[in-house]
Amino acid sequence: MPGLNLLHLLYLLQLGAAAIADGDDFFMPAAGSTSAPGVDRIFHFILAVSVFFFLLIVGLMALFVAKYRRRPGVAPLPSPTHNTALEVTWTAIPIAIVLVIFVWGFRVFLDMSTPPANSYEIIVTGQKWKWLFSYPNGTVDENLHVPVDRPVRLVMTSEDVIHGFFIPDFRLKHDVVPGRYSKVWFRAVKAGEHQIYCTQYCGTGHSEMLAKVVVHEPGGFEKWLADAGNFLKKMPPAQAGEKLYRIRGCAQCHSLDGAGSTGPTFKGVWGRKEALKGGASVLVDENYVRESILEPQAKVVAGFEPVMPTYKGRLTDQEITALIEFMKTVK
Amino acid sequence: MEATSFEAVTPLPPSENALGRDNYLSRTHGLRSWLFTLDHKRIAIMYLVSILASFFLGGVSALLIRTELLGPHKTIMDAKTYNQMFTLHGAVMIFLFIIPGIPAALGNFVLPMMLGAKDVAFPRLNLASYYLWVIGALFAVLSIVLGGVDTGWTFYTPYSTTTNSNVVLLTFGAFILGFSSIFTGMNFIVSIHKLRPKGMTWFKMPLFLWGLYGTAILQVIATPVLAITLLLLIMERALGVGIFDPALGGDPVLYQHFFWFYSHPAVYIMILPAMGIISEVVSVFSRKHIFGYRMIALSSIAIAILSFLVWGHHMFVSGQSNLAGLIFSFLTFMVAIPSAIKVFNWLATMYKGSIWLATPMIYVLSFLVLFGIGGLTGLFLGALAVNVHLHDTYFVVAHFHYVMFGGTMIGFLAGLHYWWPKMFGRMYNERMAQITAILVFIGFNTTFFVQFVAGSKGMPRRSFNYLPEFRIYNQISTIGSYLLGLAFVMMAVYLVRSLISGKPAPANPWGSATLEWQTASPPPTENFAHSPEAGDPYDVEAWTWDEKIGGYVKSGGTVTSGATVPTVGTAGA
Amino acid sequence: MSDSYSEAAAAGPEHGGSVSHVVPMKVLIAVWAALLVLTILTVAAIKVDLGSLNLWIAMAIATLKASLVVLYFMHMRYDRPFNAIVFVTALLFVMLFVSIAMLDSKAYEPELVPGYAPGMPK
Amino acid sequence: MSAEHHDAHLAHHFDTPIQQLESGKLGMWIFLSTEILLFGGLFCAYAVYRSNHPEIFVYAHRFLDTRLGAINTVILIGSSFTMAWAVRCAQLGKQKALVVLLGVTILCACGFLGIKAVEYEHKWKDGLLWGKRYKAKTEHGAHAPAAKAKGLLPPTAKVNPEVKSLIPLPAEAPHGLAAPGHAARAEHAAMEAPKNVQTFFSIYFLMTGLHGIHVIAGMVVLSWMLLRAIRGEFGPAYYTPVDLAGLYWHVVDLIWIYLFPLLYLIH
Ligand code: HEA
Ligand code: HEA
Ligand code: HEC
Ligand code: CUA
Ligand SMILES: [Cu+2]
Repeated sequence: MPGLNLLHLLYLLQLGAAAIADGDDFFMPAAGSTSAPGVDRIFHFILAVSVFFFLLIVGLMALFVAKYRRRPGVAPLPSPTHNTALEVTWTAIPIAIVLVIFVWGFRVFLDMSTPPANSYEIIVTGQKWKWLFSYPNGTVDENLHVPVDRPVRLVMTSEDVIHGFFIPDFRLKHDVVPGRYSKVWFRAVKAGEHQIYCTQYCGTGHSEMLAKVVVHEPGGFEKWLADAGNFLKKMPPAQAGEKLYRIRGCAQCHSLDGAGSTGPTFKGVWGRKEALKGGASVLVDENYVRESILEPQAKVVAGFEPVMPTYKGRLTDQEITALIEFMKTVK
Repeated sequence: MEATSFEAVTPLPPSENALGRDNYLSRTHGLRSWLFTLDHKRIAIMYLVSILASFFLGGVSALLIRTELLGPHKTIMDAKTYNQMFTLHGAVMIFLFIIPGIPAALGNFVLPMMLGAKDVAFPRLNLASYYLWVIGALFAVLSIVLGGVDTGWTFYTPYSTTTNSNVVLLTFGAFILGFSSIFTGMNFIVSIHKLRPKGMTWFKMPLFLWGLYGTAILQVIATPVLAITLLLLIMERALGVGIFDPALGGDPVLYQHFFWFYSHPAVYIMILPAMGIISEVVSVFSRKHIFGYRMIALSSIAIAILSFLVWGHHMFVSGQSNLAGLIFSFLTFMVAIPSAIKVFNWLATMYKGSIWLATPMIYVLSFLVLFGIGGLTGLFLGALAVNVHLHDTYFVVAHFHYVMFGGTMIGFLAGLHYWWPKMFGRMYNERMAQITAILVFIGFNTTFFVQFVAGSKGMPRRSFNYLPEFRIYNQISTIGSYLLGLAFVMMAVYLVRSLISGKPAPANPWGSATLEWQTASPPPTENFAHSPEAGDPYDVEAWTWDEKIGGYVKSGGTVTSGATVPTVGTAGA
Repeated sequence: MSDSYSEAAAAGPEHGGSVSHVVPMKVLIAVWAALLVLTILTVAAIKVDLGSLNLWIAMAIATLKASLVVLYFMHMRYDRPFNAIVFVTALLFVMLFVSIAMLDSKAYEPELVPGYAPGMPK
Repeated sequence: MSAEHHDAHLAHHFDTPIQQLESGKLGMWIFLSTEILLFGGLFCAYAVYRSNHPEIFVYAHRFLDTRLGAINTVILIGSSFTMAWAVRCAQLGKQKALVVLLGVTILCACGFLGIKAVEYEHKWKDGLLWGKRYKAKTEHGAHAPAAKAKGLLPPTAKVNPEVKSLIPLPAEAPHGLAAPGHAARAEHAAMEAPKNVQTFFSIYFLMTGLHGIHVIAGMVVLSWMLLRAIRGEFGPAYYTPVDLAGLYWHVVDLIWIYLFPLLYLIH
């Protein structure tokens, strides 16, 4: 029975696919999460199907061209202009194959999108053009640190436009949309680093919106988290200030190299005489900076819109001090 | 229109070359006789010139993109310019080149002739459609001149509502181009319904007409939704209505539904006419009746209808619900089946034929390989779990270039070379054309095959910078694109030479049985001296080569005057 | 091809050599009156609280009105069936579009942040 | 039978006047279908927002004047009637009646637009405008919509103890997170302004605005027909343009038939 043969063929193809899956092969990067091998198996199955049909078509084509090449005086051979049995066959077989692909693809997709209970939860915020990862203890980092072999659930949202969160090694991707929470999960299989990309086009810095997943050895994650949580105490203030500058979004509006942006550059800001809207001017010192952070609209720098959000209640005194120390160093 | 009364023209023997005598090119002269013409053939030529210019613009921007990507960081332009460049490339290639490409240029020329008619149903509307195209193109060009647009051709909100570039100009241009496309579609539907000649029942129609008919349905039904989408986008930017802008309480994912409701059918607007051309050419150059006519014809309509039901496969990771993902994935696979049917039918047509490897046929073979790869990689993208990994990577870029360039563009080139003698009454240099066709094939594969690998390894699309590990793929790709550029320069050279000094073409150089070949090359303004009677459009074996005229004549039939035709070759230089 | 029109022409009583159907005055007036009555009915129906049924009643009446306009004012009853197919196809595609978009947005609604609209002026 | 009459209007590429008329009609029906799909996009936006946020619609539709909407409905229906009648007159060669009826149809369109203008002006005065321009005056019971919140998700989100989730506490969340649940929201609607009322007015202005543009386009076409009718171009032998213009005008009416209950009569 042809149907049976077809199933056999599919089964063989599937076995073949399984054999070459999970590897850093010609197409797929090395698998880093528990769901990756499942995806790779489908990928290789479709690949096998495609190669089969491709060779079939190109092979027949080449055969016909060679065999029935136009020769002077040789007329085309008589052959039918349709053949219902044949046409039904070559409709039915592809239907059967694509149905297999469809069902398989959907089932693996469901597994991939249903997080196990008791997953460890991390908040991901996308903004132009960086990722921020917030951990339960309030720590924020630019890279995604996770424990190995434990399901991690990401709750993602965006502050501005749509971004795309993509970890190729985990076969994981989801758009990060403003005004909603997108949820994905994964379980990393071994310690190491993986690349994160932004795949949804989001403007000038889209291709630099990169980050890393750092998968920690058992126990390593907790230690990292505890350390990262009190970097203010560990780092010199200026260095901690720089970190704050990056992770608290100041970098979004204030450059360090004198480039123009939404807000004034921090380059050489310290000690500068700043002209204000309305004609007055002010010396940039501790008090003014503190005021600018807590009540940005109190004194607005000339040539800028009063769009800076207040950080009252969002930055501690210690953090503001660190920021000030950092600003002093930006020359 | 250029009103010469028809009686004044002495009809030519239909199998003659008409260069230097009365034909649609020579009937009237001067710029105005072109700009205000209502003759579908002249409108088609104007369209052809315009879309080739657009292709050139899109192609040059492609070469600039590829050059920038030679190295992982900045090579020739900055990030902002790069982003404008691929937006320009995508928008020009899609809206200006490939959607109007086959229907408005080639279709306009041959559709009435295949119907044995004098013109399309609404000649004025046809001209209006052309001018709308021109106005739309002007807006698009204006948006570039005034500083460019950096949204990608998909204009996703909220990026497109917040970026400070000329989004309104470009989207307004696309809006107008949409109406141009709608008018072409309307015209074709009515022409096919009302102008078919005696004897041409639906299932006696050439398959190219079936392709155009399916396309026209899509153009008419899908394009208005693009129009309203773009209108809403313009309103968002201009007035802040915020239907799609989350900052104003709107839903950006809804925008994607709107956009793809048009833009997925749009990809079949592109491919259906190309498939029609392949069906014509494969039969003629295998010297055999097409295999499985009915299935090919009906599958065009099946694709047209089904293609409305799969738009969500562009949104599998956008935050669309799993239920929608399920439905769209399933239907995506179903819409692949009619394409598969066509491929097998074309192969079967070649079986036991007498395959003539003239340039159009080389493009057909090229189409089978490239569209095969492009379509099969669509299966990867349609499988939900795999799409998650591949979405918005270079795998998608490679997929759509394989189907759009390897499918539509190659089909267009096949059609262009096939109808070229009819359009201009001259042959091109066959050897040059064959070499170019092969170079296009090689250059194309070099450019885009490696992109599958780069993509599945994770390289995101629309990337100005990339990680060093992707360098090798990009360099190969860039070299390939230069080969392509070379191939198109060669094509331009031999086609222009053909226009100036090509060998005069016989009425029927390939031995096709469709009606457009049963009049002189180039045809007279009114197409036919007498409305021809329609027969089986694939009865190619009834046409035999006549050494004397260097073309085909109907053998055994009663219609044509094979014997009385004078030798061609005296007319023209 | 011309058959249906000569038939239609024969059917029209006051017909004077035209190729299309002439709708009798009585029919036009009756349709007009029906449309007015239905308009009053829609406004009246909304006064009665029937929950979500109200929407469906309003839509049903609107569809009835629309059908009257299409069938008589627009001559579809006497026209070629293919024109009707064209028009109905358009409606079907609108319904398809609307229903899938609704289905999906309903399903992802819980993920949205309620009332989110940070860009609105105070 | 009157082929000589037709000939002046018969384009060279048609064989018979019937073929030409039928082509025109089919073309028009296809064009009308594209119009339906064009509006379809707005109906889709309407359906999505209404089904997800009924409270907005229930709350905001009260600011529309049902009486004016109903009058406009009657006017448009009347104009449809006169239009259909005009086509009949053209078919029968009743020259004078044709001119008068076309004139009345155009007057109805003017009336419709006049009333629409009055409505728009009220909305404008009360700040009941689309999206960003929405700024309801408090005396109408409409509160200012969602407050502005920059820095949406503060990077230092705290664990929400109630649901053991990292989704931030309402107080820290983007404005509106604290809003009551879905079901409760609809209940509240009667009393106070729900969030994002501007969405209703965006949709209202888009739908009626696009419809208004079609009314204006219809008036241009009808005026042209009126001109040609006065010149006596139409008669039993040739009335296709009036017929096609009529079809277009009826579709404009058709769309309003749906817009009226959808926008004005919400329960
Ligand atoms: C001409 C244009 C064209 C055509 C014809 C197609 C055809 C197909 N496309 Fe493609 N597609 C695009 C143009 C096109 N596409 C574009 C432009 C994009 C990206 C837009 C953007 O984001 O910018 C895209 C993106 C795209 C996506 C979304 C990717 C993503 O962004 O995540 C998907 C997903 O399902 C997809 C699937 C398919 C499928 C299944 C087909 C099928 O129709 C293919 C059918 C053909 C075959 C199957 C091959 C022939 C048959 C055989 C060789 C026999 C054997 C067959 C079987 C066993 C089935 N396409
Ligand atoms: C019909 C459609 C079409 C066609 C034919 C092409 C043709 C080509 N495309 Fe394009 N492409 C798109 C449609 C198309 N593309 C779309 C829709 C996108 C997505 C945009 C988006 O993301 O928004 C895209 C994106 C896209 C990208 C991805 C950009 C990114 O994501 O960052 C790349 C990169 O390699 C690329 C390359 C090319 C190349 C090398 C060609 C070549 O095949 C071009 C060959 C043509 C020529 C080379 C021109 C002919 C030249 C001459 C005749 C003379 C040359 C002479 C001089 C320079 C003096 N295209
Ligand atoms: C949304 C953009 C934005 C963000 C985010 C932002 N600022 Fe600002 N900032 C501005 C603008 C605009 C001004 C100038 C107008 C003003 O003074 O209010 C400004 C002014 C300032 C000034 C005064 C500078 C001068 O030259 O006088 C300081 C200091 C400052 N910001 C610090 C910060 C710190 C620290 C952060 C992060 C914790 C931050 N800003 C985040 C937009 C922003
Ligand atoms: Cu963020 Cu792309
Ligand atoms: Cu698609």
